[in-house]
Amino acid sequence: MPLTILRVQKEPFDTAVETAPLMAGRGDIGAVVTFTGLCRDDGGSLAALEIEHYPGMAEEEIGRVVADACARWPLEGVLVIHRCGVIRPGEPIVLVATTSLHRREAFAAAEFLMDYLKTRAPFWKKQHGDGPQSGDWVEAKAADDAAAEKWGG
Amino acid sequence: MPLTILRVQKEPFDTAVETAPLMAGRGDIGAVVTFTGLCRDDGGSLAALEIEHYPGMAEEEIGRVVADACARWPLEGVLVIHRCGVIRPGEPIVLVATTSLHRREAFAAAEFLMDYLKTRAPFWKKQHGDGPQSGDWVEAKAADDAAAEKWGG
Amino acid sequence: MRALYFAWVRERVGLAEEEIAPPETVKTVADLVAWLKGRGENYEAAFANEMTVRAALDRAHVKPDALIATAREIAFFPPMTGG
Amino acid sequence: MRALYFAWVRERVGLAEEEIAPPETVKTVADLVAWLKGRGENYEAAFANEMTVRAALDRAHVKPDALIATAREIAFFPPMTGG
Repeated sequence: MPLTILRVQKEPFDTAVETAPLMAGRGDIGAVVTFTGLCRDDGGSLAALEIEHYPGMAEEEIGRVVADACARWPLEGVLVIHRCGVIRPGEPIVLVATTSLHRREAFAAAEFLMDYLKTRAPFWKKQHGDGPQSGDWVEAKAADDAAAEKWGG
Repeated sequence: MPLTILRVQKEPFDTAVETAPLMAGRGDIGAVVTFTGLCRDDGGSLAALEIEHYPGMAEEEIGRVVADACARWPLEGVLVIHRCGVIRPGEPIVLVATTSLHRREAFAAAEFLMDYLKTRAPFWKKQHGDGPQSGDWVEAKAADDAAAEKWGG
Repeated sequence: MRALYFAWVRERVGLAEEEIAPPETVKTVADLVAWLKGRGENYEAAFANEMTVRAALDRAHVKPDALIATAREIAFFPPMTGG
Repeated sequence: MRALYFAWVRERVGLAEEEIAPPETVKTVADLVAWLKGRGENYEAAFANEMTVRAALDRAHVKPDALIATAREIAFFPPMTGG
């Protein structure tokens, strides 16, 4: 069984600290892929994102997506940390890390995890700032649905 | 022009320190992908890898591969650090990081960079240890050629 | 059963959660949406575009034709925008 | 011109680099390999499987039919195994 670390938290995270357990004491891991999703400032008009989530289901759904990835690729470790609450531009929102013996599966699994988390994990972003979109909820993108669908089943 | 940081060095590297300049002062970056290639211990029989490179050409070839990636995807930053010399199991060999507004291109470019570096950058690995392969040069893999060829052109 | 509302569904309903007791004729998620819409303008507004609102039964995504059966918790929310 | 050898090509030739002065009849990389093989058993061993040895002219990958022309540096090495 791959080592899995899954968490929803308000606080920012330190990528090096969080990913260290995936490598600790291991001599067989050849590849580590990380994805960090950052809050963009939308040209300066965004002051903050407010991320609402469904406590309980968010963790469970991330777990299901991770289990799906582990069934598809021979992974040694998977880490998913998703933040909630108020996030300022430049701050990280989500961290996904995958480890494996070879690079192909670590890359594929990290991208798969992001595509699936985007469309399946119960998180919603509201925009705050001085732009015309302030107060609006971010709309789901058809491109994200298409990205998730390309993995099949 | 994307910010590019390219280096060949003997010393280990700190991923957080190295990737920080790609994000510094930027509010428009939404995605950061990193790939770290680690030295595997081959079940305990490998004591070290000795990485030989072609000084001058290694840097130039990495530069060409990075320029190729920048021509294919709208990237904001690219980092490539490749180590040379003696590397112990568990230590990092190569770090690739890409930043972009959206995740798709950061993932694609990072994977492309690794596939191309594997087959084009002039580095060669020799194995040292107590296994039957000690003293042998690592052989190029057909799978790596196939991986590079799938990107076309 | 417990009903939870998130994001703009929550804002339009005006509640984060509530206890509901739908009649026995309410069998599916779609039935429940129809029943909720009859409870007031706020629900009408939240479910105006039923195709857009997603549902989860006991914390797992479901389609409108899913049977509610013995589920203890149902949640309604817009398409997810995390990551 | 300067000739450089890397990895097992270097080990078989027994040199990391040397100055070479091929005759005018040596036009291509393949010509140069043939000429080097005539210089001794070490070169013969290094280029025994010519298809496997790669070449770079002035630090850029080239095919065996590439013209040497005015290149100042040629390198021979096995397929790359970095990354």
